[in-house]
Amino acid sequence: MALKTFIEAIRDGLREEMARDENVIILGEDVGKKGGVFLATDGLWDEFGDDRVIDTPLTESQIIGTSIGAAIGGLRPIAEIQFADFIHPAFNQLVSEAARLRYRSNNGYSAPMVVRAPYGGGVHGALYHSQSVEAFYTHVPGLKVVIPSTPHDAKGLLRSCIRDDDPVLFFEHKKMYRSVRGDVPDGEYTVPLGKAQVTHPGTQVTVIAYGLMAHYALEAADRVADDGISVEVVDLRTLRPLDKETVLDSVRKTGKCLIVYEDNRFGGYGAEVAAIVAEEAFDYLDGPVTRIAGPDVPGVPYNHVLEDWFMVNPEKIEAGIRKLAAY
Amino acid sequence: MALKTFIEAIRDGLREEMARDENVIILGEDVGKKGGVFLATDGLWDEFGDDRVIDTPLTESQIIGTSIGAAIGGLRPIAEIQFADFIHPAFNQLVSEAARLRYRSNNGYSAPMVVRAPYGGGVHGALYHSQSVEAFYTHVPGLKVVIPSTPHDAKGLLRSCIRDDDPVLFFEHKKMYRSVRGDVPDGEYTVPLGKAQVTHPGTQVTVIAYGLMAHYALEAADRVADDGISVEVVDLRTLRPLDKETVLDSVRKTGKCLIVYEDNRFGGYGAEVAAIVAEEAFDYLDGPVTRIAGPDVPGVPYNHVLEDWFMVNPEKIEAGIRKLAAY
Amino acid sequence: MAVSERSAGSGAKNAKDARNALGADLGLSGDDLLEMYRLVALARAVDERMWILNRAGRIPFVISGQGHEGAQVGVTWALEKGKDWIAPFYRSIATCLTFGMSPRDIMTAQYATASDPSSGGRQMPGHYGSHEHNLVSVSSPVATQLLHAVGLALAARIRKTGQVALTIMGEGSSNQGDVHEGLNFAAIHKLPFIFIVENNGYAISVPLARQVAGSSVAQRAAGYGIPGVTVDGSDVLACYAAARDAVARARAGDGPTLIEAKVTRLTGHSSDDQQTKYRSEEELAADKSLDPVPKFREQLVAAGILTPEAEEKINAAIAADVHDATEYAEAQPDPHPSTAMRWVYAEDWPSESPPPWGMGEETASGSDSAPDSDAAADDAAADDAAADEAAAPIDESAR
Amino acid sequence: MAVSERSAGSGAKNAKDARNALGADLGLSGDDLLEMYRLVALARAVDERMWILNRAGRIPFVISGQGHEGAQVGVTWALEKGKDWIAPFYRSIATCLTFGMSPRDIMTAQYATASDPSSGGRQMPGHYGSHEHNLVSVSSPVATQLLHAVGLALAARIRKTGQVALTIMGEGSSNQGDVHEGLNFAAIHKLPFIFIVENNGYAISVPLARQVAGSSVAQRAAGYGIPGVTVDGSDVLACYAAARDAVARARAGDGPTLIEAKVTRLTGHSSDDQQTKYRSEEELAADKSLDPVPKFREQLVAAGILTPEAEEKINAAIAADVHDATEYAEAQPDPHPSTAMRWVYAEDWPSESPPPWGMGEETASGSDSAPDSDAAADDAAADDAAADEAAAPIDESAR
Ligand SMILES: Cc1ncc(C[n+]2csc(CCOP(=O)(O)OP(=O)(O)O)c2C)c(N)n1
Ligand SMILES: Cc1ncc(C[n+]2csc(CCOP(=O)(O)OP(=O)(O)O)c2C)c(N)n1
Ligand SMILES: [Mg+2]
Ligand SMILES: [Mg+2]
Repeated sequence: MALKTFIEAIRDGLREEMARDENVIILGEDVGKKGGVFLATDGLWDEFGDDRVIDTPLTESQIIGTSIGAAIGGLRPIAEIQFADFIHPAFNQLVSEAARLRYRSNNGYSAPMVVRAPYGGGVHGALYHSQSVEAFYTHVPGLKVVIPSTPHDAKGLLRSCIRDDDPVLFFEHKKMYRSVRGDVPDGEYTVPLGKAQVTHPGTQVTVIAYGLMAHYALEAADRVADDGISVEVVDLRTLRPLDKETVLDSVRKTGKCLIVYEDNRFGGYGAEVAAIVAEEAFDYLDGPVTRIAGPDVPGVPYNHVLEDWFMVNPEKIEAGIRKLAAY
Repeated sequence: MALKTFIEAIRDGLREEMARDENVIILGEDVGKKGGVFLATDGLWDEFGDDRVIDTPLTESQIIGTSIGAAIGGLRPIAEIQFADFIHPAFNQLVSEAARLRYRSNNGYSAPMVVRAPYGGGVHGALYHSQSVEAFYTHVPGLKVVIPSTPHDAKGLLRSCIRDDDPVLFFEHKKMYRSVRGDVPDGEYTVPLGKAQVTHPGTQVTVIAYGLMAHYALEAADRVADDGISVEVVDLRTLRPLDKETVLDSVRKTGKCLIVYEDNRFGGYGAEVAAIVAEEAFDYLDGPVTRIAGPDVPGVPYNHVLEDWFMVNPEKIEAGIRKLAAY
Repeated sequence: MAVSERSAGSGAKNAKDARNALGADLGLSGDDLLEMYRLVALARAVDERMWILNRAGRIPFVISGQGHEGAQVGVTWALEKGKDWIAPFYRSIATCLTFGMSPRDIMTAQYATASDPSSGGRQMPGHYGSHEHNLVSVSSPVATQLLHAVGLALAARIRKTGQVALTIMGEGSSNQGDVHEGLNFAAIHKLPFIFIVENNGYAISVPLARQVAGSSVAQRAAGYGIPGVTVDGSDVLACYAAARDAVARARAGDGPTLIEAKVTRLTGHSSDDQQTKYRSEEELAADKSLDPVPKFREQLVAAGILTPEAEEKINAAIAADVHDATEYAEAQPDPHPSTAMRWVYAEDWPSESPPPWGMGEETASGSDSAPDSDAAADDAAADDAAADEAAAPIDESAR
Repeated sequence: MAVSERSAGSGAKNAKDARNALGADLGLSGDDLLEMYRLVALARAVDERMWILNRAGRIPFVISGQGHEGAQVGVTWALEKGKDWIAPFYRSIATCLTFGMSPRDIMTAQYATASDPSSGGRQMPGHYGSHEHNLVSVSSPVATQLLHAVGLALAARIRKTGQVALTIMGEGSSNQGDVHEGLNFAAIHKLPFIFIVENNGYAISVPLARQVAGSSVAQRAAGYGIPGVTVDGSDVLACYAAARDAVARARAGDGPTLIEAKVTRLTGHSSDDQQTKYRSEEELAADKSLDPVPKFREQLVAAGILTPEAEEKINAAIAADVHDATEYAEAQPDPHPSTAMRWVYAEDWPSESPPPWGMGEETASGSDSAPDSDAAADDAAADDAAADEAAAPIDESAR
């Protein structure tokens, strides 16, 4: 056991997997000497050299497309996209190619690879350094999407992703890199994909969240606890495949469900969770399935006043919980 | 009034708008001499010439990016993407640029343009000539998304889109091009954006659909009518901005809601509609908000047996209605 | 295939004769040339059969390699079968046959049978692929495969396998951004990568001058500091020679090569395209003279390699193969819907559950009312009026 | 700006002297040169002030144009202000100043004030734009703007406005697929389009050799059949000359030109980058000699154009401008949250409703607990340890 920051846990996970399997390589912009703009790969170039930590040109479609080919050729590429906002040029390679390769070839081919990208706002990153992009990819069968919230989960899930035989998108909330600390076990543990976790048991309202919002949800749960509102927080961890059982079990117990996400509300990932809960837990619902999510504007604005307005925070979640609890 | 096929109505709309406003241009692959692979622009190159009907190279990002610039420069570009499946290379230009230009410049700039693309399955188009891609774009604030279902609406909405001051994606179900016929008024009518239409009044179950599914929903409504199940069909027409009022009014009346879409179920557009209904009409619901949608596989398979299995059709909708009505 | 090794035997026997014989300067034996000819002619015969089947209503859609076969066989011959990698495109019938796929493999793809090795009937015809033969699965969005080949070349270099990765596409497709990004990366890292452009002068209806600024794809290579070679794609041996040099460069660690083979598209873009709408009769007639099949045949006949007996034997074998492949594919069953949810991921996930209509039995009845048209849906379904009429009309005016 | 027109007056007066005077062969008068120098020096002064403000904790983030100013002023001078179009990038401070934006416009962007003309405080600093001055709004994803400039050039040609559209980016960005697609289209249609690459040898930490195969962006132009010119970006007049030729070509209907200006990045990539991690001290020291500001100054002093009096006047004006801009921006109010939902679309839509927490008043209290760090979040927030520490720690081990 050691106390690690979120980014240390990720870096450790990368290093240990690279040491374990020589087919694991890292490629991306500035991942080499510089160690990545967030330093997630700091030191890895020194340790593993030019062939296994590759500074690519500034070309995201190439990063993803090359990773697909490298995966076919027997490597286990970990592609870093510098900011999730800049994954868009690779959309075609991810959606048309990585996601479909196994299905379209009737299992003749597959593309086992991990795409890591920092996402999320609240760091004065404005429209293009704050995006949550998970909804675009959770909609795509063939892709897996993981968003950890703790150093423990980040490292354990990252290991599982690297060893997984399918393409996985691994999104890391950049505000958590150094602000979140937690215990990380010493050994070679993994956290399985496709399993959510109840991080705060409760009886009256289920709050479903992931990433930074999983922390804010816990804070909100603490705040309302004083007033006797018992909240169960579910941290999804893997967004696709979704752990429906854990979600539905909780809502069937509490009868109330609030879904929290930072992305724009309309058509965001939480919409699917809401739709599933609304359909499959209908008989148990004591109130509407509700959502607290980012407003529907084209990006997180830069100015701190506007950014504060945009960002979901514990108070906003708290207000949502109180309203639902009172329903 | 004249009876027109779906594609004729679209072609007429294009021609008339080009004649009305010399700033309207068309650009895309094979839109010139060939008139487009579906013949949507047939004859327009003869009529309007090289400068206004432009055969582009096989480069979708260029088609959209150039359209954005041309729109800034005072033109009203109508970009044709040959198949919706091939819009993905332009994802970055659409999501990062077209959608955000007005917001990020605080209304200094805008990109009034229309992107037309044939979408949808059931025509033996397999994984890459059958996709429904609306969910990727309805999630993006700043974009408008329109999917007409009748020749009347196609022409009237297309006119509104071309005259609109924001970027609009206009998706046309390719199976409807020649199989759907309908009356089209003679004059210069428009159909407003952001307005759904109740195409079949009913009292017991609301079915919400768009595009080809709006037809199948009507068929399904007819089938169950014999058994005394009264269905109200809402054809959304504009997916974003969504006409929430019409949707909620209907569900508050019937108490039951089935949402139908052809795209993959998980995270599809219908998830948002379901989430809205589940939250905002909760007190009126007499049954779960349900969805009939495409299965969660990475694309419509080619072989007719598999394709039939994939495609939502009137029988499958009918089964969904019966189940919900019996709830 | 390792041509130099294969031809070493015959070359040693008649060293002097060979020096003057056709192909000898390239290290190709007479047997090599006959086999190359067989592949060119076989690809053509399979292709022609596809059109016959299409017209007969047996298969809904054809996308053809006619006119491209010479370049495809010539280029592919320079690679080592079962070792190197090819990421082909939809016209790559001759490429796939040369690299190890059989006429049955090609024909089951046309029929979309369960046994189709490319996709098990999931993809449209033309989307070939075979892991067994190191042929990367083809998708429809053009040019994406270039980056996959670059990735394969990267893996080969890092894993020191000695493999070369080659990809192929049309000149229109070469304008996609992925091509720029991939060439740049491959050139920076001097990867064992070869880019073949089969330039047939059209991207569907759009002619070269409106597709490719400067009208030469090869001339773009210099911008990346790599060789760009233009070759007559109807000249099988010239294509082989160009590819052989590129393979040598790649294996020596000297990096990528771009080869632009000038070919002609002898058919419409696909079975749904009417090319007379945008190409003149004169042009179409003139293009016939660039057909690689008679050209290669005459070359071999003149060299005394393709004797009447040899040709008869080859033709008989081809006819038998095409017949066999057709009969075989006709008889193969469709995939069962119960398989449709397989291989979304390596494993099945409980949350990724089947739709309410289940996985098979139920759909049997449902399929009656499902659209039964053979409406081909490529760049196509398109202007094919017949296809459209087949679609059940929805008369919305009746509402 | 129409230099030829502007200099016509002075040129006529002293035709003989002018012929030998600096810039005369380019049609530039002494006044032109002084104004160009003022812009170069002003851009530098504004930029330096940004860094001071950043270190003082007044503004959270800087992305700089230091080292690029000479190329920017030289190139921009060749365009007609208020008529032609520029799609700039984040280092384009001198470009924007030359094309009509004021130091106040630049400085309010650093402070993200409501009055910031680029974005009303919505975008990070460096994302300039002004419809008034035909400067297209900058976004972060690199290279996308090339296609916008191409579209502007297309509109200009179709609408026969006589405008030229120019875009600018770094050499790393030029590898993006959009660049290939855009150059190809612009060249096919011979559009009045100019592509400027400000090649400073690095894309953040990645050096030219790992970014650009062949190490020359200009050499890629030939692949599209257009001229590719390399120019010393610290030589203002050489940049002007190259751009002037390109403008002439564009206006004459002869199509696009690619100009690669070799510049140097005198600062880290941004205020969050430690460039010593990947650049040697020697290299950094050597690069100082490529600074365009002293170089242009010495050139003008030697030519007797920048007299001590003239320099004093210019310096005083610049100091006053920078002071004024800073004071002004410091005093400008933040945007009000009630404006945050405006301009998603041209009109407001009833269904696009505000979040449950409303549009302003309520957030006033909420903002206390919101992250109050100035953690810059560019390619940055990044390794800036200070920024990270400022973020409120979430101790998940406490759970
Ligand atoms: C990204 C993308 N856009 C459009 C299409 C539709 N399409 C299929 S083939 C083709 C033309 C290809 O031309 P070229 O690359 O010259 O190859 P050819 O067919 O001539 O061999 C087009 C436009 C596609 N498959 N992918
Ligand atoms: C699509 C995209 N990917 C990554 C980034 C992050 N990023 C911002 S600037 C930059 C380097 C740009 O280098 P270059 O084009 O040479 O311009 P320079 O900064 O050197 O002037 C990177 C990687 C981005 N803004 N956009
Ligand atoms: Mg072609
Ligand atoms: Mg640079």
